[in-house]
Amino acid sequence: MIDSLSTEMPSHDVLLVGGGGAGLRAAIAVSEVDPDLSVAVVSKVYPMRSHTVSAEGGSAAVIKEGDSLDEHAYDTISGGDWMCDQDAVELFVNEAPREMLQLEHWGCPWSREPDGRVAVRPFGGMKKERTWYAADKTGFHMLHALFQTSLKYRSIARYDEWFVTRLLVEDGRVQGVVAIELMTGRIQAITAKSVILCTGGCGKVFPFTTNANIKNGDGMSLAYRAGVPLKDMEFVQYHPTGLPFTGILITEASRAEGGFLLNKDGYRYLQDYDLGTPQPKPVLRSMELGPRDRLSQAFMKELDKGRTLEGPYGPYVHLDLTHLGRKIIDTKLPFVRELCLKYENIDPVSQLIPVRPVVHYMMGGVHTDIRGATPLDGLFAAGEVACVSINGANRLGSNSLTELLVFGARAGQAAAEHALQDKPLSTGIEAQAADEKKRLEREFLHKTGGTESIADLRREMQATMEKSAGIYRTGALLEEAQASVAELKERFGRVAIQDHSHTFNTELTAALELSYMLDVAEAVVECALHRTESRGAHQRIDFPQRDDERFLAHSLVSHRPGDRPKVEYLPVTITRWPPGERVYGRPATDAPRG
Amino acid sequence: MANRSNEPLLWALFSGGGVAAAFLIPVLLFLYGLAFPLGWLQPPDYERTLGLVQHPLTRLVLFMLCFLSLFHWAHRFRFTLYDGLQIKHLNPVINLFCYGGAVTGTVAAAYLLWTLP
Amino acid sequence: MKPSTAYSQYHPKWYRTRVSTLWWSRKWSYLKFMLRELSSVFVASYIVILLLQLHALGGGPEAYLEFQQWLKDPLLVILNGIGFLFVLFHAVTWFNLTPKAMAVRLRGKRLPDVLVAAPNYAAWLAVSALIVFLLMRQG
Amino acid sequence: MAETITIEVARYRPEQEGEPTLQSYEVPFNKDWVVLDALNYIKDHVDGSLSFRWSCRMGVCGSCGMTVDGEPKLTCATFLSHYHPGPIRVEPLRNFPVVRDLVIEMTDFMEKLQSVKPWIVREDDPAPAEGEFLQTPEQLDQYKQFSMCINCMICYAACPVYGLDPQFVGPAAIALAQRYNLDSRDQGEQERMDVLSQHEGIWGCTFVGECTEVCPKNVDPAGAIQQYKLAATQDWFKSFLMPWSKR
Repeated sequence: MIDSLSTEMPSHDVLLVGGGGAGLRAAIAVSEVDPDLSVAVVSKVYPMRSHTVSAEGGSAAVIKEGDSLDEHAYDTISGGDWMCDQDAVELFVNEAPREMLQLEHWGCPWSREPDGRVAVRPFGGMKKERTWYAADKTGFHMLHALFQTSLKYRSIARYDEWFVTRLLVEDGRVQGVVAIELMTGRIQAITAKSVILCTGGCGKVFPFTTNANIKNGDGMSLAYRAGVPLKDMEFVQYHPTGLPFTGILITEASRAEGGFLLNKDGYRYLQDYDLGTPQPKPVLRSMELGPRDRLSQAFMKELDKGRTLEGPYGPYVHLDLTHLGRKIIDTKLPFVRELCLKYENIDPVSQLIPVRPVVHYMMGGVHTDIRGATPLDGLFAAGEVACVSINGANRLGSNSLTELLVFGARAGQAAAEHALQDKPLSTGIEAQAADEKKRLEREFLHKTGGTESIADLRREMQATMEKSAGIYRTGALLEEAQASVAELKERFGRVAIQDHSHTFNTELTAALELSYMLDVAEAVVECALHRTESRGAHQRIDFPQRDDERFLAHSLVSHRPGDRPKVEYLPVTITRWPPGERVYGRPATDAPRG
Repeated sequence: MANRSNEPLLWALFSGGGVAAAFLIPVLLFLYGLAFPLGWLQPPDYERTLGLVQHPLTRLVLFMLCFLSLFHWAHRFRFTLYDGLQIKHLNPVINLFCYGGAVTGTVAAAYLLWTLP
Repeated sequence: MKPSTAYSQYHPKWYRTRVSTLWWSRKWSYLKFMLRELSSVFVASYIVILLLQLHALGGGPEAYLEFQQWLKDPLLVILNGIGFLFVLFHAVTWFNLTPKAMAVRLRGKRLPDVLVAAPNYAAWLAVSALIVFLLMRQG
Repeated sequence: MAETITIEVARYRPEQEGEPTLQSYEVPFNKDWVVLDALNYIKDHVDGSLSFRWSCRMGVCGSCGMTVDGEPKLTCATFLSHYHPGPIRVEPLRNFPVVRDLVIEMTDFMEKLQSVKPWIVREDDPAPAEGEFLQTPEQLDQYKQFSMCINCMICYAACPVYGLDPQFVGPAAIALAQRYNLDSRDQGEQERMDVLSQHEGIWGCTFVGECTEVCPKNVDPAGAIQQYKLAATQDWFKSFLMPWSKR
């Protein structure tokens, strides 16, 4: 057997966990601050496999005449049900255009106007057209542009297919990670002066999700275990239009281009839920262009009224694109057509697409400030794994791709500056790494006699979350879920590992991912139980009103080994937009004039 | 430029030969290889043939056809030997055989066309 | 990779398969490729015939008659028949390849491959007809 | 008992065996399932040690390329029903070393991608604040097709030239180079030409054309290579005839 902990620890100035959009943007940002800083991108998949690749619709930034930063900020804040930190949002909308233009200069193939300027499209919850797009493969093109650009920088070292199992924390600051090199099974400590988490979200905690298999909340759990609080974890976004069996995303852009949502009677049911009156052409901030939380909630109410359709994979409604015509579909939504033809065997040019709400995005995440810094010295986070927070209680479509650029760059800069302080490595790091290696061997690699199956535990966790922490929640169900998750965590201690080999052991990684997801599930349930109000994506049937008195505050949940997690609250930063009513489909009184 | 490869020249000759062969050889081979020998069509006699070939334009066309087609063959056959039989290690021999053959054929064509009465 | 990637110094035991010598016989599309490549042999062999014809032409009417008799050899006719099929195959694959090598654009839109290949076929017909005309014209 | 289908999976456990073997599994036959779903069924319910890569399950991340009944395929976009009643043979992608089971080694591919300088090369470097580079929809259309590559390496598995000579830069990398060459914002064509006009660059290609046939995203690498050869040849003649005007 190979000796799998090398005594020599590779060392870098800045280490990124995750090589998706945020990670690559941060890596480039570090290199731009100082090309002599060595950057390590440690990712459990090759960077171009990251989930950024699946984003479809677009990325928002103010670029056109007649739009304004204030309007983008207002749409974002009202879309987030006033849970967004307004200083963060202002900074976000300010820096968004520059970041998007930077990506344009790096070769992203944005769709264009006939005169050569970048084109924008409408998007849900946005009062102006400001969503840049690359047909309907925006995330794919952004990720590949970032990845290919990153290849230019000599100072960026990649650890492709290295799976991080632990943050190394000593003397109150993070100093590196322990990771498994999947190819060889080698367990290795990699030290760094700054660490940035860019591991994305955690959709796989739920059964029906647009998220890829790799989205297991790794970074959230790593931070949580290291004592860093997670913020706003109760806010889980359901995207209203996913394919029923696979959960494959049918982009919001299909509604922005004019698609209708129809119930089983062919009726545009959104008009019954205070989202405006149906018009033949799409109207901004109205009907199908309402925010995702409201649309997903409308689906649930239709389901209650018995007005949805029933298929082999549960209830669904129809997305109707047939009136758009082949030309619009082929130029603006070619991927939607490809996906429908491939996976549903239907052609949206002439047929209705079956859709249902599916888990799509985590508004919450690792608690960071506007520089991307977490409360733990030296640890930063950016992208979906982080909660800055600009998304509040409900993220607007096309803000997340922009977020990973803006806050990826900011975290990269902050981490670079932190690394330049050049603090020495603590002496205890090596021992801590050796401990982690022993833990991995004891709990997984050399373990025999387990009785619980990874797949069963995962399925039970997902079912629990769907039932209790879905679109509508109640205290009773959440309490049940609290007990279930605790029990699942306990049963995880008896998980069976058949595979004891070192080479590309995906059973080991599946087990580790499950342990991460159980942490995330615990945090989501705990926060949802504590928030006794309804706001944005968090809807409590037993507390249907928004309660600004008590809950205009971020929840911060902290891990306590052997005990229930602790939940505290942090006030929301309000600068210029006092909390108001969320209004869609009719004029609002407090909105800035456009 | 360092490491300047002469592949572009060889590829250009290969391509030119591909075009020439595609346009001219099927009909010529059909006539001289099948239609005339099998009596489907009456071939032109010696005098007429000579007359046609003596025309400077014909000589030029025939020379280009031989030259390019032979280099087309040389290039393609070289890669066929590499890929089909996995004998890339015999590189020098293959190159000599293919391109040497093409040069010989081209010289022969020039000589024959030049010395035509 | 160069300095930019830190890969393991422990090289695991990878399994490598060697491509078999007869790889092209396993699949129809590969075999088609091989046949296309072999068409070049018949291109060359026709050039040899052409050179012999020129040699015979230079040698006077008798030599030319002898050459024409030689072409009637049944074995040669069969070989030429096979060769004809191969050069035909060469011509068709060659003409179909043109749209790959040249992305022809008209008013910003790329022309469909068929439209790019079509002029090739038209020109081919014209050239072939011209040759037949030149050779078959009486007097 | 519901209907089942047999999946024959290539197993290779380097710590236990010297070469791959085939192992058969019975999985439920569901017409909505793709080959990847069947592999996941095996991993979850029959044999947890089976290793393979996958992620997005919607044909865009490029992880799950494997050989299905002899053909290189994205297993998340290859339906069981297409092979009914089976058996279906699933093997790792050809032309790459096998790390384990269905996992192949791909650092060589990653090096090749990097070698063609797949990024925008500019002589000037205007600040983003000065606004976007203008690019008309027609100019976008010039390279768009070549920008659709998901790096799934299926074209490499189908390319006999790469199989015979691993030095060959290969279809996807050359198509990527062409994607940047044809981008109106790029000025790096000459730098890339220096890399690709080497013997192992474009000249190794004999236009088998299978890369284009198997590409799940219609990228047409074969076309890219042909276009590149034409450009390289023009470049060669130009610098041969007019050496003084170089660059």
